[in-house]
Amino acid sequence: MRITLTDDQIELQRSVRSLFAKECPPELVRELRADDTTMDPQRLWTSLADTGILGLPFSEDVGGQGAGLFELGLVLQEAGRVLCPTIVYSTLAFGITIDRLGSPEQRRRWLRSLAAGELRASTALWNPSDSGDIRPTVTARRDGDTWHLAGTIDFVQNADVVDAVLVSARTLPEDGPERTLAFILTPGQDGWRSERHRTFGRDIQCRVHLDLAVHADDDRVIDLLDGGLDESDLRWVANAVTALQCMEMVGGAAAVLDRTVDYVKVREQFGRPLAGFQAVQHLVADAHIAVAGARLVAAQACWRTARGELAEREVAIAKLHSNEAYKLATLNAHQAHGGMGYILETGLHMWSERAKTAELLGGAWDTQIGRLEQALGLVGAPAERTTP
Amino acid sequence: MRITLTDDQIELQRSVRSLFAKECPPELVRELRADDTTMDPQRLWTSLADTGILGLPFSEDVGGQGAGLFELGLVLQEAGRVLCPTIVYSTLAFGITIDRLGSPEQRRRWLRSLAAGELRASTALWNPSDSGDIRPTVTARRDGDTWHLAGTIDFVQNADVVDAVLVSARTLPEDGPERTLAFILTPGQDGWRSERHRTFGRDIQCRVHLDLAVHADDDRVIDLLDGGLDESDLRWVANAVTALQCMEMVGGAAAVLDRTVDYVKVREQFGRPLAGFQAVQHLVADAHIAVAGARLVAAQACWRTARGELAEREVAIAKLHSNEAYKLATLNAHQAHGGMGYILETGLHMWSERAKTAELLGGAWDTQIGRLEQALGLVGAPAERTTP
Amino acid sequence: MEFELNDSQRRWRQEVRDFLAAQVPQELRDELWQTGGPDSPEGPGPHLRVFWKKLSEKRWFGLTWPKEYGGLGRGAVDQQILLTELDYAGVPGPDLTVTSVAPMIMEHGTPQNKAEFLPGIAKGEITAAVGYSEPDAGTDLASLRTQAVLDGDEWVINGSKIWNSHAHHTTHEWLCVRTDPLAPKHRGISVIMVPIDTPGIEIRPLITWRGSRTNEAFFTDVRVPRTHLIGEVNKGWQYITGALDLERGFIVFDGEMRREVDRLIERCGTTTADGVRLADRPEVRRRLAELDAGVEVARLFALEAASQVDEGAIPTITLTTAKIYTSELRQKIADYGMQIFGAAGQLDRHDPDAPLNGAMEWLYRSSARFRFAGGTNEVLRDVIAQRGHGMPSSGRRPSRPADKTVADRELNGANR
Amino acid sequence: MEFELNDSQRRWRQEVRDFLAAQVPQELRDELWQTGGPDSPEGPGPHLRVFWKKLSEKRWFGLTWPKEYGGLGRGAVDQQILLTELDYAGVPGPDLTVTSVAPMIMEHGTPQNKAEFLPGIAKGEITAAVGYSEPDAGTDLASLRTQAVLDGDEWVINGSKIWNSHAHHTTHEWLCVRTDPLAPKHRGISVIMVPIDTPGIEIRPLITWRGSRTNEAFFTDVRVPRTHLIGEVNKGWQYITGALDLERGFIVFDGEMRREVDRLIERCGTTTADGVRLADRPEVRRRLAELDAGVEVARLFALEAASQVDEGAIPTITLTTAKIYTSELRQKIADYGMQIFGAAGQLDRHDPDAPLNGAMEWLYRSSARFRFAGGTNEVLRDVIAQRGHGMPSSGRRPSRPADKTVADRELNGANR
Repeated sequence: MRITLTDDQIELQRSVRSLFAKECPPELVRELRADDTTMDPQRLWTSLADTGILGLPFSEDVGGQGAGLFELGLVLQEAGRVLCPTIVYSTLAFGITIDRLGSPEQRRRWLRSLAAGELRASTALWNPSDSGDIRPTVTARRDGDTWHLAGTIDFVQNADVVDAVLVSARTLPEDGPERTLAFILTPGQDGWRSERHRTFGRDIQCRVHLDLAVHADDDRVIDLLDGGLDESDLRWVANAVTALQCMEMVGGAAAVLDRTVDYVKVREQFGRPLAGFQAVQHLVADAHIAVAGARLVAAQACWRTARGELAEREVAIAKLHSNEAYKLATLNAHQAHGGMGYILETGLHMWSERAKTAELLGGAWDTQIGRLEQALGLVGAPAERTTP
Repeated sequence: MRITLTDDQIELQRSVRSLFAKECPPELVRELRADDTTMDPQRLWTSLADTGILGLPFSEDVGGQGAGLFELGLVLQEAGRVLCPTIVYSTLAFGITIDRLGSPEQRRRWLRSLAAGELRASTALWNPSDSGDIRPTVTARRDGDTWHLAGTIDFVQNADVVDAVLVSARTLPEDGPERTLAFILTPGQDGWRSERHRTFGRDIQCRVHLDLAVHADDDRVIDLLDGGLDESDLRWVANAVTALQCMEMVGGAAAVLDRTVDYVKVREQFGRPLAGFQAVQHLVADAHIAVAGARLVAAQACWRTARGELAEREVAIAKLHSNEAYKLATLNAHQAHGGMGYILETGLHMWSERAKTAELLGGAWDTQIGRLEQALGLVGAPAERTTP
Repeated sequence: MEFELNDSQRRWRQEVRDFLAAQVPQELRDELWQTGGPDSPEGPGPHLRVFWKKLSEKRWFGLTWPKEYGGLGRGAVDQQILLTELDYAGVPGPDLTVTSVAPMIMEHGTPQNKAEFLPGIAKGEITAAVGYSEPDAGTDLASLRTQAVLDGDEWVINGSKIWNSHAHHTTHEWLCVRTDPLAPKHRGISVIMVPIDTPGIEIRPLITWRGSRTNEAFFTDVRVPRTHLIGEVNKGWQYITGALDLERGFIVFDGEMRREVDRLIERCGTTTADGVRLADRPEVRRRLAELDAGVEVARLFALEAASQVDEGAIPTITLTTAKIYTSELRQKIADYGMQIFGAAGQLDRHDPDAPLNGAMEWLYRSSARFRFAGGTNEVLRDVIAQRGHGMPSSGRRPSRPADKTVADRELNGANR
Repeated sequence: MEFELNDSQRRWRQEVRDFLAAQVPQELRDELWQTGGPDSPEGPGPHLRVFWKKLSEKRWFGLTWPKEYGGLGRGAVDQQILLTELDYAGVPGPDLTVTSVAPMIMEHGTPQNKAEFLPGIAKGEITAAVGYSEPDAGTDLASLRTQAVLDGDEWVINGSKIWNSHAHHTTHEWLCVRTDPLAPKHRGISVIMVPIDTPGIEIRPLITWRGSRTNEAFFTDVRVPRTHLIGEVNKGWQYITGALDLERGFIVFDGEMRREVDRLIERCGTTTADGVRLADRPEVRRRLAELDAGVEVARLFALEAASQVDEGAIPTITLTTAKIYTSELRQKIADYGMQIFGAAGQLDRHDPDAPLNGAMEWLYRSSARFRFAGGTNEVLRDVIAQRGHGMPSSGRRPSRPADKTVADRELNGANR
């Protein structure tokens, strides 16, 4: 037990911070939020590939760096600070899933191109409002050599700008024991139809309709055990990705806090810097306390899932506190900035929206509390649960 | 609609405030908290009778003043400021119940002696943890000319020091249609056994065991309609008394706030009065905001029940906010007082305990929220309610 | 003390409701929802202008004005009823010109000020953008630097203003200027009514998070007749601090919050997610009940303040308390309102799937402003402590004697 | 970064648990529950003294002390494990004499100080009450007025102290005194170890809300040998401000809170009210989950601080953050813990019906103290802003340069 970073981890953090500062400046983020963008930050992408970050957690035989998911978490914390486009996260989530569930061939094929920066991807493996809910909304029917998929998946990140989307689906009774499989689909293939949502945070989230004509050949089927995917594997993936999301959120929150401190030190009111007012100091301190706590629980969740643990309780706690800390940091920032933080020009709203979006995706307060109640054994018979 | 006090109401408030300042000083309150007291503040009692306060809400033909329950609420707000002994409240609750449910003879007999200061009394008509729950825990069996009562009632205020306790009971099937009656019992009568609880707030609350030998003759039976008490009458009594309790709580909260302000103006730290620190000002302001809101909803609940309305929603809101405001005022007071508020010598803890006791009696947060959910029609089938 | 509308008030509320039912057509609603209201970048739309014309024809703009100024002489509770109904209906009613500028002119203006501006304001033909804040001053209004110098019969104005909302569509600026640079900072301020089309004024847009437009305004050698100065020279600070109390009253209405909570309750009672009615989730029920109770407190704060005004008092502490309370409540409603719908909570009004037409995400964006605008909640907490409880100034501004009388009366709920 | 105990740490925890299982008999538990612990008006009871003797025989009082002073030289995480287990078990372990006084002597004391006091402290034979606060100073320690004047080879002490906890049963006073009345207030302070039985000391009780005893202490011409002054004269302020950081660490343990939340969870899982298991009430479940999550944060704060110490840092900001967080969490646990049981929540330990033996009402009374003791949470929020984020002093005390390096390292979770 030692809850401090190692020298290597600190070095990683520093180098990644300067990479993001250079390759993902606020102007890029603002530009990518414009309507009808493809969200393809080409230069950033190239340097993430060149520096090995896209392949960071994957083993060296598939082109990765062989570092752990915890190291990736440290990277995403930095990514969160600069509001890195979500396509980086969705692509890495795809990679993490393939790494855990794919066959050796699949791992080689997909992870290698991912690490090389040649693949953008996304996943649809859990309820977007509750990452603890991994029930597929798509059905898969076997037809000769291929699988036909039908159903709707909603809030799929970057679905219309990526090369591949990993979708889980439930097989039908006529195809043997019902089981969950995952499929690597190519957006735009026959039977794929998607609409882009209009979201608060101006990121890309799509509703995707799959009709029976969507098919996937066997090399696109993820079926590690050759009898359906194990529920705990899918849960682990959902939890690991949620823990990484928490790291991202904590990074964003810390950046907002820093920005607020910088602002109040220079902004004067009543003849002295805002930073000299006790009430302003307490706005900062309250955000600090929340962020400091969230940072610890997020790091713990990330560290435990990186070790392969399901860490159900720790992930729920991490998301719970990351949600609140990021939100509080942005709301207190608005309060300290006043009008100057409320006009679009100064860009604070981009963090505020990201905080709220990140809260909703994966599950807000009630959802995490429900997961935690279950993890604590507080929930009796399942019939008494009113949330799924 | 005019949410300001009339001249008469202001005058009443002022005169009652000075009466309580004189007759219920902190030394009396402290003395009455000692163990084994009878809680009988004789001098206070006499002046409450002499000034007509004990008979304030009752009509003149039974020796009262004919003022409304809202005026009584204003009085209890002042009583709350000085931590008036609870025997005043429990006696008035008895009177209010008799006034609403008693026969003309009963009203004359009991209210007259109450107004004259000759009667101390209490009631046991609802669940002490939830004043919205009026289901009796005692059964009544008819035996010849009398009723025999059996059961346990808990947290009966002042039960072992009063002259009469009004208890509701449910009749048995063999005595005709099941109905709720109320009985005026004399503590210590045959079959009555009581134990005093050891409470946080050092007031008198008892568990009372009634066995079959407890009986009440017909003049002691409250049965306004001669076919059992109407549920809405009992509910009204519970709500009216709860609204009055909220007035008391708001008074206590305001007194704590005043006391805190007085203290921080004279106490110096770092070379200036505590009152000059913005953080201390905000402790005061936060309590002010909570108390100001609670005062309004308490007054509304009291005003509406005084008009005879059940005011279920308004009473739940009043208790909800009074609970929190009183508690916050005391906790912020402790914070502003530091060690000086934490030693028993300075007496702040007497308000802190009263705040918490008052929160629990009648129902804390969850209970009031549950009532409010029901009042708002948010609750579907009753089966879905997990609290009674 | 009375917590129920009396017969006359009830009739009045009904009259307002009937008017709104008749005069708020779907086109107006659509226009408001598309543009975001009168402070949208485009300014008030044609349907809103028609609606305002009808309001002014009713003389409801001047509802509480004395009859001598063309008003109806009604009380503050009646005004509260009108404003709450408008707020609930989601249509903008009288703006600061009517509720803040005009009363100041009535109280402090010269006869010529009154004759020149009041009739036009009553008809909705004169509207003013309020020019108080400056880029370097913010909440500290008294530090303003925009200067007006008398040159013959004209004031010559130079300087700039920020958060100058509505200036892109009003007819005038209600401008705070420094007229005596040598006096202590509160003593050298005056108010001048400046026609917006006077040469030398430049208005630049600032777009806010909620999509509205506010402005920076630049004044270069702007010349206005000497008579446009309101009341007496160098008395502006005392005029506008009185007005700020009133202005604060204009952002505590519970109408919008009441509507949004009502809509959430209704929606959760009818919408199911995963086979369960949202209102059957205990955590959703709980929060809705909490929010409902909060809105009830907000309602009573507003009515208490109005009652106090009708008793002849200036309800500074009540309004200050209410402003803090309601601005924080509004944020809670929006914050949780978005959460109820899960991932769908982030959809904005342009997405056909947006729950409640995106009302919650819009409320979330708009609610951040209420906590700092109209006096930051931090400064207003100081006001409660200092003016309400006689606590000393912490050195931020000249200490003022504690107004203990006001505080006592308000704390008792007795204000007469 | 490692979030799991390593093998050695796990063995250590087991050793502590085994020790506690063997050495905390029911009589000790009863004694503690009846008296309220070592700061009860009667002082530590006989069973507690026996237990402490055993602790000192294990040399666990000096767990983290260097071996040269009779310690075991273990790390801060090991100490954290010990203290948390003690806290969870509800038995008082090493007090401030061991955790704060002794380290100061080791770091700053003269050879004679060390020889004279450290062995006795390690054995539990020397205990000290900490005399910092004075009646007119409170949180503002540096304003202390108790004076020590050198007269030959003796210090002559006059003055008084307040919140002088434990002085009714300790052997010494660890006394902050002014030794140079002419120096700036932080520069004229020294620390003297005063045997409590020196003539001229009077200890008067102050009973607190939680039932404990603290004291006022009066010093009239109290004479102690010159050599009892710790370290160098007039350097006391720098010694004790270092110690306050450490002291703050001693009230952030999550052991007690963890135990109380565990007990609530267990109790709510087995108790029914009105036919419904308490844990089946969704609102109860929700709050227990919230509290559980809070205690987890508290646990990690404490372990982070300990890890930072093991890396050679003084974790000021982490401990300050943790102190605020845990003191507020503790109050929430008690507040809601009482509510769960309805009217029965108000029953105290002397009532046989009291749920959890009255633990929640006791926690409620005791928790109020944690928010203001050890630095009020308001002052500590200033510390986070000023020392953690380099914000300026608001004039309360001499501004210090922002320790930006410390802050950066801590904010990153990297402290080496």
